[in-house]
Amino acid sequence: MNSVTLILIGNAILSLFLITIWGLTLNGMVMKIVARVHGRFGPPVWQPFLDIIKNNAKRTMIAHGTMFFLGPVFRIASGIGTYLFIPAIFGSTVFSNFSFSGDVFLVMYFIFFGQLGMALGAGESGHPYSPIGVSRGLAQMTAFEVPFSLAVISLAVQYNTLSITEIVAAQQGSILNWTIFTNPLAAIAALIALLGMNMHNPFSIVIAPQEIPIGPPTEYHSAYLGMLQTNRAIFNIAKLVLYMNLFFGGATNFITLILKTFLIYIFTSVAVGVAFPRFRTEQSIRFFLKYPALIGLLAIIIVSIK
Amino acid sequence: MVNPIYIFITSLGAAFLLNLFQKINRKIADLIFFLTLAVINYISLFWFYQLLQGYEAAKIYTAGFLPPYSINLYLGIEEAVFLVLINLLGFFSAVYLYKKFREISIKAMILYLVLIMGLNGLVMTRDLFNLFVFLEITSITTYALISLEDNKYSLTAGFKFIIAGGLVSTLFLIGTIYLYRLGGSLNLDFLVNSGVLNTKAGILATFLLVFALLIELKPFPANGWALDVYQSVHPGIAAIIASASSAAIFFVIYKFIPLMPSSFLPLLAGIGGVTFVFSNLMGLKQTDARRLLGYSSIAQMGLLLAALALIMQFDNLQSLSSIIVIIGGLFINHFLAKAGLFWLAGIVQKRNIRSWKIIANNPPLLLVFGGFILALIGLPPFPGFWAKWELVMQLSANNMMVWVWIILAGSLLEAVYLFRWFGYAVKNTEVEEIRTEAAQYLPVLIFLLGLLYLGMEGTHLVSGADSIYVLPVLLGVILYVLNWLPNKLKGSLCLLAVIYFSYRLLPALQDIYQLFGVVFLIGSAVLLITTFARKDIFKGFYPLLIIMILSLGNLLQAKTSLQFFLSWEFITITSYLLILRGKFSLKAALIYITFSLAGAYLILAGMGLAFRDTGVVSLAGLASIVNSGYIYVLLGLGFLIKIGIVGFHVWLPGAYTEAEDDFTPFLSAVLSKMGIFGLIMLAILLGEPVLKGIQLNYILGWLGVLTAFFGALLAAFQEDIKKLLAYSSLGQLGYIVLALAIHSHLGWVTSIYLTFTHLLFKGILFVAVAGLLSRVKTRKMYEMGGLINNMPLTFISVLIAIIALSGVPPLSGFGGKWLLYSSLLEKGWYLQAGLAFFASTIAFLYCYRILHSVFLGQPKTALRDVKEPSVWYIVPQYLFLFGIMAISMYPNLILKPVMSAVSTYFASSIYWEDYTVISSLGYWNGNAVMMVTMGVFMIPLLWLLFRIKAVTKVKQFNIVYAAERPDRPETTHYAHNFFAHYQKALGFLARPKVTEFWGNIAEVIHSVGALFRQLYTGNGQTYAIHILIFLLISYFILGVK
Amino acid sequence: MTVISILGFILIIIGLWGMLTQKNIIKMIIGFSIIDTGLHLVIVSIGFIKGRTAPIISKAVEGLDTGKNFIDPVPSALVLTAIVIGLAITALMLVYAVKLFRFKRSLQIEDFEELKW
Amino acid sequence: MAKRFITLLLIALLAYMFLPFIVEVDETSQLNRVAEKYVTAGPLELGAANLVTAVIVTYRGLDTLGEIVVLFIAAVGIGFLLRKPSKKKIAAPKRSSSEILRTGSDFLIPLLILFGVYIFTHGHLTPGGGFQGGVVLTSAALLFMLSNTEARFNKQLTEVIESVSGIFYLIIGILGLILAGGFLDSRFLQLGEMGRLFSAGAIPIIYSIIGIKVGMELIGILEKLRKEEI
Amino acid sequence: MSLIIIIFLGIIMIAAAVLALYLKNLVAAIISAGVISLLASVLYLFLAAPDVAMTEAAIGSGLTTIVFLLAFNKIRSDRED
Repeated sequence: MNSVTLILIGNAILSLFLITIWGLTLNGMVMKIVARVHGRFGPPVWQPFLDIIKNNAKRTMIAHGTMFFLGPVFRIASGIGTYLFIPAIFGSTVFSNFSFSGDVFLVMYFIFFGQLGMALGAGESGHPYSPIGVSRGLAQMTAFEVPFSLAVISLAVQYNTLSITEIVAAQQGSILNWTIFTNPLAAIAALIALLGMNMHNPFSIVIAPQEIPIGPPTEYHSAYLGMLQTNRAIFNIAKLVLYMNLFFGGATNFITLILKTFLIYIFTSVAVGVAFPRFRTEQSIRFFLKYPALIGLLAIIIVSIK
Repeated sequence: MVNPIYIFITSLGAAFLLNLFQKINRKIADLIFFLTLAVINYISLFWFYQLLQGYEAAKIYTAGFLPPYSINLYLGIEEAVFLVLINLLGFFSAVYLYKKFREISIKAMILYLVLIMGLNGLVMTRDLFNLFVFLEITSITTYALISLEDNKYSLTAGFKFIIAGGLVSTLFLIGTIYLYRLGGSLNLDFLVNSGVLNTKAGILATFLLVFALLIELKPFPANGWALDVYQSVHPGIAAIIASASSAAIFFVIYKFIPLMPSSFLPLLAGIGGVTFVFSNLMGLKQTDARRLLGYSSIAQMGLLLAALALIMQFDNLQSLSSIIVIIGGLFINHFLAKAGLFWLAGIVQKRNIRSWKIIANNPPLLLVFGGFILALIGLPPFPGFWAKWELVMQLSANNMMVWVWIILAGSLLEAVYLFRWFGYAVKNTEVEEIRTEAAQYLPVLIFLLGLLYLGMEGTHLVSGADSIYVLPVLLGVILYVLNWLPNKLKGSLCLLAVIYFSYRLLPALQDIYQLFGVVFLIGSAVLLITTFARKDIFKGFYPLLIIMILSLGNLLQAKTSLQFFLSWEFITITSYLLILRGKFSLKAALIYITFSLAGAYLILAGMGLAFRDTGVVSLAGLASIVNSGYIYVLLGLGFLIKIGIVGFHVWLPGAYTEAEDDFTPFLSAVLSKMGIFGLIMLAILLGEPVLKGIQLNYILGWLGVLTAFFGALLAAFQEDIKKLLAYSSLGQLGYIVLALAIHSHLGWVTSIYLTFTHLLFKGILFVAVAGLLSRVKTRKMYEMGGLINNMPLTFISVLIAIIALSGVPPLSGFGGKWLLYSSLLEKGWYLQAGLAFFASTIAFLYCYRILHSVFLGQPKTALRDVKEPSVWYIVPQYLFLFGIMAISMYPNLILKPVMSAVSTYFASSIYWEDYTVISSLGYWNGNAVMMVTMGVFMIPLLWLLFRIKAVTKVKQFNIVYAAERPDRPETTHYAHNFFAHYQKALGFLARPKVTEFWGNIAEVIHSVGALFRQLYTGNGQTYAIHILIFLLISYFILGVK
Repeated sequence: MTVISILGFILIIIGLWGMLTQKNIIKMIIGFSIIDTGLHLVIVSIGFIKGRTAPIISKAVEGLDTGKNFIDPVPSALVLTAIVIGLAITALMLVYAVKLFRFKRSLQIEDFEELKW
Repeated sequence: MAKRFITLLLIALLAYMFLPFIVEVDETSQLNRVAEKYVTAGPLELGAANLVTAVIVTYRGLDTLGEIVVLFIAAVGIGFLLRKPSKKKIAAPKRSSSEILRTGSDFLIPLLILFGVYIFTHGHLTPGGGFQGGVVLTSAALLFMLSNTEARFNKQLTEVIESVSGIFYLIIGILGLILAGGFLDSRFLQLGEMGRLFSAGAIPIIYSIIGIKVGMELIGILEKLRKEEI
Repeated sequence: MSLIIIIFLGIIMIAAAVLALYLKNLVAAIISAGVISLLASVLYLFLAAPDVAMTEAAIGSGLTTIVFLLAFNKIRSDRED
């Protein structure tokens, strides 16, 4: 391994570390805020940190088999990978991660890596609720990916590139250069898709706590669960960073990153998530395939006419 | 020089002698009988040989006066051919019938001899009234021989025949006498330019004459009696009526052509065409084997008539050899095959075509049966194939496309019922034995060999053909002969043959062709390993397989459209037969062959058009066509049907599912690519054709993406694992077509890349499923579960294949996806890209379903002890797996050659930087992605492994179940109707609309056939009225003025 | 003689009518033999030339130009053959009728419709 | 009824179709080339007084052979068709024929045979010939059958005569082929003087053979129809 | 003169033909058909064809009728059994 590679890896670890911290904090903050909106007191902001430490410290674990064992690994690998393939901060070497490996399509597909792996692990757990959750999750995913992919295509057409770095570069200069202003339809479609992606209400049927206790990861506990929780922070932030890059002008420094991701997250989980009841699977599928998809199509059409 | 008149003298002398000997000595009588047949065979063969050597034709003047004063006979080369055939059939039919003759009466032999003599007379005589006499001789002997089976059915049929025959002879005689009156002669040659046609009466007389003969050829609808006869008489006699008598009458009509006014020819062609199509249409509903053969006979004679009448109308006939190929080919094909099939019907003894399954107990008979069926449909290597090819080419060259369609439509209908019948025969469930005697079997076999030989000879006559197909067939025959070898040895031989063939072929191929060569041959070679696991010894398996694989190679090295089509048909037939081997594949195989043949006929028609426009059959010649839209549509549609494009995909799931488990991988991984290859070849040759202002590639692109979408969607809802994979294949092929349609460097690179990866992961998946099903006796996924522990090796390869299939990085599938979107966006096909993306997400649904329902979740009690499948299933999987891993790590292993191959046709639009491939829009570094993924995967894994001492492995059923704990694991496996909610949301798109549509079409066609056959009421008088109607309508269509 | 050929055609038509409408097989065969008779009349009438005699050389025609005095012998010759063939066919049809009657105890043509479609 | 109407319509159309034969074909006033030759050159070439016979036996000899064959196969075919006797036993004739018929026939039969032989041996001279003579022979046989209902013909004998005469016919044909111009050429014998019994080459011989053969064949047919073989 | 005879015979023949087809009694019908042939043989004499006339009389009207009657007889005897 030559020094260039070593530096790359070092940078990636640093970037990852920082973003994990922020991700966990963000989760804690949002939990608190949501609780307040609900009128509850809510857990402390550092609760996610405590959870992870507690779970990883548990003394015994049960394994149902190899895939069960590997499920969380897939999941977190996907979370980390997704993040690492996105250039987090425009112009920063440390935060450019491994974005030279591929463009926005790589990121979009890498998300599936974890979902599939997790689903497999959950499947081997032998718990019927897991596949039920997986089935719902996959079904819903196919639906919300439609507006999202349409939005991405619209962007690719608009900027004539698939490279995230270049998309961010094109949005620099003025706030009006942000995609949300230059291509609002794409942004809207993508943001609606984000609601599904985050599996917050009204799209939380996948993990429906009352019906199929948290769905796919039902059987996971201790270190597995710790890993899943860590992933929840990293993956969440990866998605937010992606959105920020694609639609909100990216970030030129870490502070902007924190601010922008926070705001996007607040919008999806609080502004919308709290206000709506839960959709059934087929309802959410139909929902995504109607207006959001139409908006995405419009976005493409408008862009390609230009 | 033997005077041909001795044919008559010998047969008559023998007939009189037999009458004399019948009470004296049976043995001598038998000897005389066969000796006579041998002598007339000798005479006709002798003359045939002489004439071939260029000797002058025999002109026989009876009574020592020159025509037109006496009756004269003529024996030229054409006559000689017909005589030889009729007399050979006469001889072999006699061998076949001998036992029956002995049992019943020597009178039958006398009648038989005179019948054969009469047919000889029909062929040779040049005198109208003499013709009438011979006609009556053949009719009367036939009427009498019909009662060889002395039951009410044959006699009723015979009486109907007599009524029709009576009308025929009346009309014929009226025509003859008025021709004599107006033309001053009874001699055909002297009537030709005697000015008889100057008057209406003369034309009418000619009309009556010709149509009387025509009725003897049983044209639709004046043929009810003939069907009854075919159905009820002894098959040996039916063979004579269907082949020899029809041949003689056909030749008489041929003789009359110079006499006919030119306006007759289109009418004859029309009658022939209508007969061909309608007989085949009505044959669809027929279940009585012999009556079915009757319909087929009538149809074939119609085709022959139409072909003859059409050829005679050509302004520019290419060459004499075309006529020989078309008429000779069609004729001989029908002649031998129909006689053979009737004989076979006599051997099998079963009336209902469903009962023919007993034939499967007797492989030689089955082989012969299959041969005749193929010949009759006009498939290679039989003469009918060359004939149909040449006919279509010549018709196209003469701008008679309507006729091409009529003939192809009729052929397709015929293929459907013949293959249906064949299907019943293959499916053996009964143990009943067929009694065969050498005397009955031998003639059948000889006729089949004759067909094969003449089919080979056809190669020299058709332009653009060569013996490209001989090697595969030869190897097939060798493997068939070597059947006694152990299975694995045969398989190894097969494998060696494929490897050697690849070694010879691949270096000789260029760019894209070479890449497809790798897919076809190397892919097949790997898949061949699977077949080593076979336990049952099915004779035909390896022979058919080797023919199929090598023909795939031939497809690539075809230089002319004929070579291409020939190989294409070989693949179609062999794959059909292999699919038919599946246990319940009857219907699926029939649908498969129907669609395949329809596709092949479209290709044929397209090649005909190309021939019209270029005048050559070379494939390279296609490139010179200016207005190539139609050709592109026809050929393209043919290829797309083979791919199973949406709308024509109904054959695909059935064929994939019901084929034997170790053959399905071939279908999906290898065979499906032949359509892709066809499309690419077409695009190489024709570029991007436009038809009526429509960019055809644009349509192709949409078809591709819709196929991808519906394939994925339908796959998600399947419970049957093979069906799921079949639909999945369909969807993947959709992507390939989509990429192909982009028609750019990147698009083609994508397409070929996807072709390769599809070969790899579908190869794995289908082989894995084959292995799985060898252990688990169900295809329903919800009846499995938890098999990961039982067959971990299979699970791993399936897992990798699924990841590759779904396009998730870091495996090779993502490369395909990335290339696809890049090329789509580059092209500006944004909506297609969106839909493709949607389809690829839907693919996750079924991808997960396979893994979960089969390998994960709770195991079933019954399947608790199943083991890893045989090593022969594992080896090919891991070979492919190795391929996937290699090209995932180093995509340039495959991308570089593909790119360089494609850059022969397009300027490259992507370039490399180390491991990064860069398109105009984005970039992708497969190597880096792999490294990163491994890295991020390893870290948490190491952490978990570090914690491994805390892990307790528990039983699968040891789960945390809230409140209600089920007592049995199998009820806890959530797998049935896995995507119920998805069905609720999008199920309306997956409704089998297309299947219903084709089902309705099939039903409508069948009921139209059923409607028309109501004409045949069974009443002899009604049949006579039909004849009258036919005559009048024909006459008034002709509109004689 | 045109009159006789017209008569011949009328007989052909009547015979055909009988053959197509009579339900009794024997009657159908009678119709057929009427057709035959009519047909023979037509044929012979074709060869006739007004004012000429039968083509037999005898005292009566001695010394005359045979080419100007004889009718055409060919139709006569043809009809001889046709009559014999007609007899053969009629006989065969009748034997069929006998056989059919034995199977079904009926001579009605509608009773022999087992084979159809 | 509808069917009858359609049939009527069809037959009317057929009649209309035949109309050109009546309207366009008028009576000829002269012989065509072929007939002209038969009539003018026939007597010289073949030496037959009856030119119809000349046409039948020689010029169109192959047709006549065919015709013989038709009768032959009709006889064989009828025998073949009736090979299985009726299931019921053959009913014995209810009454024997009358005395008058029997005596009359005893007197008539030899005369008829003689007359038949005369007809076919004089076929080349007078109207009539092999067929007509053959039929007369048959009528003699028929008379015999009517008067002796019990009796059966010696089937063997008729068949042997029939076959042998058939073979003779062929041999004569071959003689024509070898010795004269072609198969069935009657000129391999001297033409002789016209009007004599032994003239016109082989025509009388051929016609006699035809007569015998036709007679035997017709007897065969009648016999088979009268009584079936058992 | 001969024309009148011919027409007269022709009318009888046509009548006989119709009778042959529509007589209920089959024997009468058969004989009626024989009459047509017999009259036809008379017509052949008008057509200067004595050979044909003889043949038609002997075969057409004679033998054919006999064959018809024999066959009919056979059927009748079958029916009576």
